[in-house]
Amino acid sequence: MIRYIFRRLAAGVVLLLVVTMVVFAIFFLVPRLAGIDSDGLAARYIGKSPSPEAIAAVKERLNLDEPITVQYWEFVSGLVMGQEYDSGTDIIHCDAPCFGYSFKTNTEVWPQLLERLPVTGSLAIGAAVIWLVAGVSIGVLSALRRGSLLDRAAMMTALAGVSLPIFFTGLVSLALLSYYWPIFPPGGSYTDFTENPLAWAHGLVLPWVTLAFLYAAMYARLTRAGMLDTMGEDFIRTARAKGLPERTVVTKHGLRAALTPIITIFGLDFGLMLGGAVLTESTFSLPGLGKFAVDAIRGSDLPVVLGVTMFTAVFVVIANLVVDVLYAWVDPRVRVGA
Amino acid sequence: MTDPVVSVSDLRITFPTLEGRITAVNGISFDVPAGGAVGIVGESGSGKSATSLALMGLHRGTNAEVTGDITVVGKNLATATDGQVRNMRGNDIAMVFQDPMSSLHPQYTIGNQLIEAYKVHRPEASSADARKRAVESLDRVGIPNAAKRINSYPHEFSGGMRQRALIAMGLMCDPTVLLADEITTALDVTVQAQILDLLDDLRSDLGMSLILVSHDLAVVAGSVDEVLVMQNGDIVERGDVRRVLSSPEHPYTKSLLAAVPRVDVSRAQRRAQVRAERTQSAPRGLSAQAKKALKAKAARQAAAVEDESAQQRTGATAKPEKSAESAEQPLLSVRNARMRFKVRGGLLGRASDFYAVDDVSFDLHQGETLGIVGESGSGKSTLSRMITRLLTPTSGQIVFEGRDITRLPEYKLRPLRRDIQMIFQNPYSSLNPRVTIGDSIGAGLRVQGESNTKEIQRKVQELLERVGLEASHYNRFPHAFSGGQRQRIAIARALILRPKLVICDEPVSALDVSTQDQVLRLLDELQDDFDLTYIFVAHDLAVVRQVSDRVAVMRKGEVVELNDSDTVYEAPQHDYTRELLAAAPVLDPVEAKKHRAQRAELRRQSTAA
Amino acid sequence: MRKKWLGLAAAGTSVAMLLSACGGGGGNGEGGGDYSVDNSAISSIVDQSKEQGGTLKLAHSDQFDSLDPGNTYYAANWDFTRLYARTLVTYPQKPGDKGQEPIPDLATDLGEVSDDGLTWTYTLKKGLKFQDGSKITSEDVKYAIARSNFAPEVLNKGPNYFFQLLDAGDYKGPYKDDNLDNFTGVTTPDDRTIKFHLKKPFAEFDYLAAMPQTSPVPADADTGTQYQTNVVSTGPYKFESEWTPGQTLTLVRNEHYDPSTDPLTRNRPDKIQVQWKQEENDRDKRLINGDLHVDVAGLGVEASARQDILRNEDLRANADNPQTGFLLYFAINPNVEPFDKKACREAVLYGADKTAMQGAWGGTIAGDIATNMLPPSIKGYKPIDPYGTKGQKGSKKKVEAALKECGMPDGFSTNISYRSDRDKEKKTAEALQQALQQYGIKTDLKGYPAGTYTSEQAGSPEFVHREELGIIAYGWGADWPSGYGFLSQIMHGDSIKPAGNSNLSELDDPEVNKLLDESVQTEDPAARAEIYAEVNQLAMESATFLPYLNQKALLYRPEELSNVYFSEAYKMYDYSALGLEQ
Amino acid sequence: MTAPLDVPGAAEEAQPEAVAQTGGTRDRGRSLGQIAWMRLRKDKVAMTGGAFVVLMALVALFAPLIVSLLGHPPNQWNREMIDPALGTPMGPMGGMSGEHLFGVEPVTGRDIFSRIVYGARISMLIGFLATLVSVVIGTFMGIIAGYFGGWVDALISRLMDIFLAFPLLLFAMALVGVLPDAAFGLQDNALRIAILVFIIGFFNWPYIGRIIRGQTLSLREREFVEASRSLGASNFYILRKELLPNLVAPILVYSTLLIPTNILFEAALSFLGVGVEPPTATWGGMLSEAVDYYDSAPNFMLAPGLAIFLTVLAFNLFGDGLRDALDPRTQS
Repeated sequence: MIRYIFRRLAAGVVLLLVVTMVVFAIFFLVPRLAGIDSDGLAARYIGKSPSPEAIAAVKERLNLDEPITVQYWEFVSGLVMGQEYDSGTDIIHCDAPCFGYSFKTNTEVWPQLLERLPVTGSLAIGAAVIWLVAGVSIGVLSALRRGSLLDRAAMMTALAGVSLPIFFTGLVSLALLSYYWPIFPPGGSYTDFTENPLAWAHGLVLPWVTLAFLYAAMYARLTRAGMLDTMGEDFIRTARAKGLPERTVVTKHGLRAALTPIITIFGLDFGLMLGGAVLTESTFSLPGLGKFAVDAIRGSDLPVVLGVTMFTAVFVVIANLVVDVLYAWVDPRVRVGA
Repeated sequence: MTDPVVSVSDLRITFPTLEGRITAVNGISFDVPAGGAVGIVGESGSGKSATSLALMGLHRGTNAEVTGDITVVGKNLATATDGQVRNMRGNDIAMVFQDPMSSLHPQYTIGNQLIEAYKVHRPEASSADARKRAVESLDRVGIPNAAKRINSYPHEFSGGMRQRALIAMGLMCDPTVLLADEITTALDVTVQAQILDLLDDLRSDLGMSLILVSHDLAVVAGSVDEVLVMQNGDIVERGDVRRVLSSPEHPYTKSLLAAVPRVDVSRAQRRAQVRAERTQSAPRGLSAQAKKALKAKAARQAAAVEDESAQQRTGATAKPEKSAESAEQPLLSVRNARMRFKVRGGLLGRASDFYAVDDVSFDLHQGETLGIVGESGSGKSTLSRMITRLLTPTSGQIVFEGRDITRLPEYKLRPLRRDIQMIFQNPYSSLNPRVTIGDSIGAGLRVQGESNTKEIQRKVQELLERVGLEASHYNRFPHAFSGGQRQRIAIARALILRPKLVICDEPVSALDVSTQDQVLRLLDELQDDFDLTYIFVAHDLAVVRQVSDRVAVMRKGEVVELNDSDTVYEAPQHDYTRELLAAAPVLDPVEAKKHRAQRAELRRQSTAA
Repeated sequence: MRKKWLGLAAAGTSVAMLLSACGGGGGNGEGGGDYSVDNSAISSIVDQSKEQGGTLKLAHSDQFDSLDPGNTYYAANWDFTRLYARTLVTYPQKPGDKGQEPIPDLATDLGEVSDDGLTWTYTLKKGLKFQDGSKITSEDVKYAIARSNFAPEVLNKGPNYFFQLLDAGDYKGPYKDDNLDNFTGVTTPDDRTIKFHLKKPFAEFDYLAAMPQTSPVPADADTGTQYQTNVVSTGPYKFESEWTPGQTLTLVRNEHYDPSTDPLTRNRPDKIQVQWKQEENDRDKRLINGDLHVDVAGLGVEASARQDILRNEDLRANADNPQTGFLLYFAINPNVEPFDKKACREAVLYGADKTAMQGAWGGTIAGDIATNMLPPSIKGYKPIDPYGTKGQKGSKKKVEAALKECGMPDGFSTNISYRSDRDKEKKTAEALQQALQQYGIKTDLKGYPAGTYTSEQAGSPEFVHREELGIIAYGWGADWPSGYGFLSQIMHGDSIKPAGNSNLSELDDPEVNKLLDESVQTEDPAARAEIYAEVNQLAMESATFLPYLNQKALLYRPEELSNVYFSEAYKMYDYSALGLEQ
Repeated sequence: MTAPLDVPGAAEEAQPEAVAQTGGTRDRGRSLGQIAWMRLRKDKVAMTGGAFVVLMALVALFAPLIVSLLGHPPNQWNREMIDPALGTPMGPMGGMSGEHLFGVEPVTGRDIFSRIVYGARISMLIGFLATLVSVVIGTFMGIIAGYFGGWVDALISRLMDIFLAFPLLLFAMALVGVLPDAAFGLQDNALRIAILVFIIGFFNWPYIGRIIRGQTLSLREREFVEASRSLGASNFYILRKELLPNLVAPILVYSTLLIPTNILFEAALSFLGVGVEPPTATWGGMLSEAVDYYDSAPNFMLAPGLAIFLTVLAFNLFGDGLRDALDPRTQS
């Protein structure tokens, strides 16, 4: 088991490395290929009307005139070992993990990421709880009552759910439940949990439900399909033949096997979401990581975009790792198989 | 006489399908006396499995419709509540299923699943008691080191052990009846024998009633008192097992019995019988021309039979008419062939070597049939893939017609592939479901350079007729054919290139007995018609004996015995061969009992030693 | 947006509004209805009171470029920094025209200019202290100028007028050369005297002295780019604690502030809070229901709230709709074919439907139609309209004539560039495209990110020529409320730069250049105004500018606020004056 | 956004006896495709979805014609429809009338119906092309990985893991943001569409790739592959003639299910302001502009929202039906 974890960990590191390559390519290589020179590239990292001196400084800082391999190396080592920036009077140490430094706001990106994480975390965790509970239970019920009115209604709703753009659902729910009937606070309101848990939950209800609706729909479909497969398995017949009550058969035997693959999907979804539920946060103007990234892209604050992208990737890698370990724990076959 | 523990009357089971309701069981009645053993025998689709599920009340909640009365240990299933039925399952009547891998939940330990079976009916029992009981039960079915293995997961068990574990699970609550549904089908012959012996022991020790469901008459022969033969949902024959097997009344039972390959019938006898039958009835659906050709052939064969029987009297077994040639160069020569696989595992995940085929050598002459027999994992399939060069041997030599083909590159091998062909085990997976059978068969011609579509079609259709199908089937897809028909198609595909050597890898093991018989006959005919040399790989000793001139017995990658087939079967030299033969199920119940005693003896010896 | 404007003459505002209401046509058409707002904070101080106390709550939909007074270029920020960073000169807390006349703040008087016009001298008041109680000296002002203008490698967000004007040799800034004596552009004969030495006379120097860059910075407290996290206060409020960008900023009273030295009353609330990155619609809603006092960016409410306000009489009573001093225009580049021919440029000028462009910005509330390149509030503004058409909708006849004259009677093709992340500018470009299309002038729209628009695309003549950006969307506000402050950057030939160019018409008219140079050497404000009028006329005649809108903002002042008025200097409410009704 | 879809057993064995018995004589001689089509035709819901998809495809194709018959040019301003002070459409229901079927946009007065019709072009174009890119790359990589196994498989599988781990939306936004106006010989909207197609297609291929790999892995173990090899067929022949026909069904099903995902994705990017350049009408772009007017002109928000929803739903319905029809497990 430890060996297994270790191996997955190594795979995670490789994954991160590749992510850095792609991120690097997107931000440094592709623009160069598309014909932007190093001055132009440097200018992007400063923002509004950069002076030639500033461009020169950024160029040096980012090694933009060095060969591409050196640039990449500096980029990665900067992430891992931290970087230094000249504030004029001092050297600012951007300690590892250094997710960049915004020349636009003269701030390190890392603390800002941490600052927004609770918002995204609140959104993701709340929504995840809702969608898991709703999605899985609806999926199970549907599978058990296959072909019934409930099944058909649930599956049609689920299909509608996966077909609805989240930003549309969000806008409509805002228009109805926040504007016409002001039951919930308008978009953009976020109260920290530590400040007022009730206001925190109240403000997040709409984003939670909106986000959870889509995923609940997806998970209901997945669970239903999984349950249908599982309930047709021989070991379910064995369980019934033992004389187990149907409830035990479904929950202990059916659900466990059906839910195992869903763990993987959930881990990936949740990891991606922790890196920013871009659309939901944009629609509800929640000051989370996703909104942060969107704002940064609109404001051409590339170091921030780069930072969020890397940050998200880290979450995905961690989520993958957790899922792998969890999977091995839940399903004993994996340990030998892998 | 006591009341029967299981009583079924006028049981009728129907399933809805797109084509209307299908009747799986058509009003059958039978009783199982207390402590008695009843066998239900039938081919696939006969309704035997539907019946056994009905005994457990497992059709409840499905769309199957069950009418008639079933009484199990005094409970009428038709009127019992769900709770009562649940209470009965596992407690009064326990069922053991066919596929032990899929019948055990992969994510719980064996112990967990055993204990669960106990506690559901004995909720008052403490966990420690339940656990103790599970260990006992595992011990009872012969799982070594049960106290420790109880914590293992199903995938950590071998197939035989899983089947034992399943039986152990069935025994947890001391059921009055044990219902075993095809429990040995997936097992090797030696393991099968062990499991059957175990059931027998359990029955006599615990006084359980046993219902043994199987497609294989030989499996039930030694284990039950009474047998029911099912066909298309009806019981066509029933009675004392000895009576049914020795003097069957119903034609279906007769044909079934006739089709069962018998380990005690030699190839020569079988050939004689087959050829005699062929001359009498030309296959249906053949053109007049083909029939004429067949008649002529039959005449030749008749002569050959006489010839053969003459030789039999002299005691010669290998094909004597070829004896003159056998001194010449063999068609195929395998020398010291080894096949190594890397196996990951162990504490550090190091790759260790595993020899699937270990130092195998033999010669094969034109027109001869070499049987290779062995249990799963013995390396017989690997060996056949080495000969066809689907695998490249790690070391050793494969010489075909004097040419070393061991390491020929693929492009040089390609023209040679005409000469060595293979017939695969599973007719469902050996045909591409998205390709018409015409194209499947014609593919060989195409890849070998034939581009004339008309010519290909003509040859394929000719061959289709030859293997007993119709030319008009050319454009159909495999799903429109039954298993036996598919195997004919697979045979046609192998023969389209007119190979010299055909390797048959378990060609009939997936088929019902009667179909199996037909396919074997076809192979036999074709060998004569096309002057083929066969390597016939199978796990079934009886089948191998019927078709082989010589037999090689494989075990763990090695050939432990290689001799002409009568010698192997009648005077086996190696212990393992003897063990195999002792384990082979036989149709005669008396003989079967004798074998069982013999096996018990063998086991006692080995444990003593 | 490039919101860098200050001051203008308020007198012109109402006239201009009237004018464009008539000229703008389309105004109160059939569905129009009465949507006139109160506007009283434009001409008077609403709810005057001397009350102190309370927490003033401000919000920003984004964030300031920096809180460092030496490193910022936003009018809103310049307005806001006055709460903690006093400058040599400032603007009085008066509505209308008077609000843009500089008055001394830290200095005892306005600047004293030498006879040759090359030296400006200021004297600090007595008893001025930093928040830690230490004395403010002339050296601290000199250091502030040095760091904000001469170290672009560190602080480069603010304007650099001092760098351009001061005679400082090749001084490298305090971060590379920590001996301040080497900085000869500013001298400090004693603790209270500051002398600025200019390369050439500059009559409007007092406006520069009102920029936050003259707010003193103690050299030993300077942390370069990080100074914004802990600015040393000279005003009535100081940072409550070290500030992290993005987090709520809280200002508390500075006990070392002495109101008696201050010409302004800017210490009414006890506490001031600014929240950043507040979603616009939410911000507007909170503004209207009183959770929030001021939208600190000062750009007015968004479309949704605008409709709420305009449709509700009670809300209209608390709203103002002033001009922002921001002029929206298209530059027509004469170095891109076929605009090398004046008649082709004129075809565009005559073809534009300014009412449509006004509509794109949000209609009559969003701005008044502009007919020339000076905002009405700037002295020297005259309501000229050389390319006027009936109803400002364009004239088919005139366009056809112009096209014929330039030799393209069937029209031509060109590109219109705009900032892709600015919805309204995007819409305006589409409106122009629509209008020109009917005359056969086919245009392709080219959107670029606002962040790089001036540095890489529209602001790079080489790029403009290569990509043939014939028509370039832009907007401009004055850095200080004068014609020079408004016009020099967008039409002086010397301001054409290879990157970061703002003279997008690439106008290099010797006459214009000469007049602008002359203006800043002219002491008499009235004479200067005349010169600006003349420059404006010349620029319009060049047919390289298509002005279309004098932007207006719809501002909302919650009931709780007191002392609210629209500052003509900053073009938004004066944040330093605001108080709260208890 | 996207979760791995569950794999249907397209290569699954049809339960042997069930076919022989229940398949009966009726299916004899028909290809599995024909059987699937028969089953699909009976699925009314799926057929409705399919019909809507066809309808939208036709709308996209004949957008100019439809607009010239029924509406106003999509980019034409109708200022007379707009209240000059408020910027919102005059008249009830956001200016809906026989003239303007779905009303007009605030500020510009552009005809919403025409813009929806033209928006279909972008959605369908990007949806289809991106899916094509995914399918081509995914099929190629999946089949290679599954068939050759070993290190090739390990490499490609890891690659797929990596791609699946990417925060796609962020990457897409970043990439659209960092590219200049003209690059790689393309310009403006052509470039934008190409970038969008590339990004969406390129980052989505592992979803198809995984499925194809899985199917290929199981197909490779089937004996007909060995049979083909033992007849002397080359790898290329086996891939093309033996494997590919078996993969057509899953490819078809997952393409059908990937298209709506990609349409949603394009809409999301447009909504976030990194889609196709204006004034080209896109559904997502319209929706993002409608945010400010949800109270005064709800039709402006509902029209594109419903257009996206219905189109995506139709694709999903059809895809689900197709999957069921092609899945041998749902035989009875």
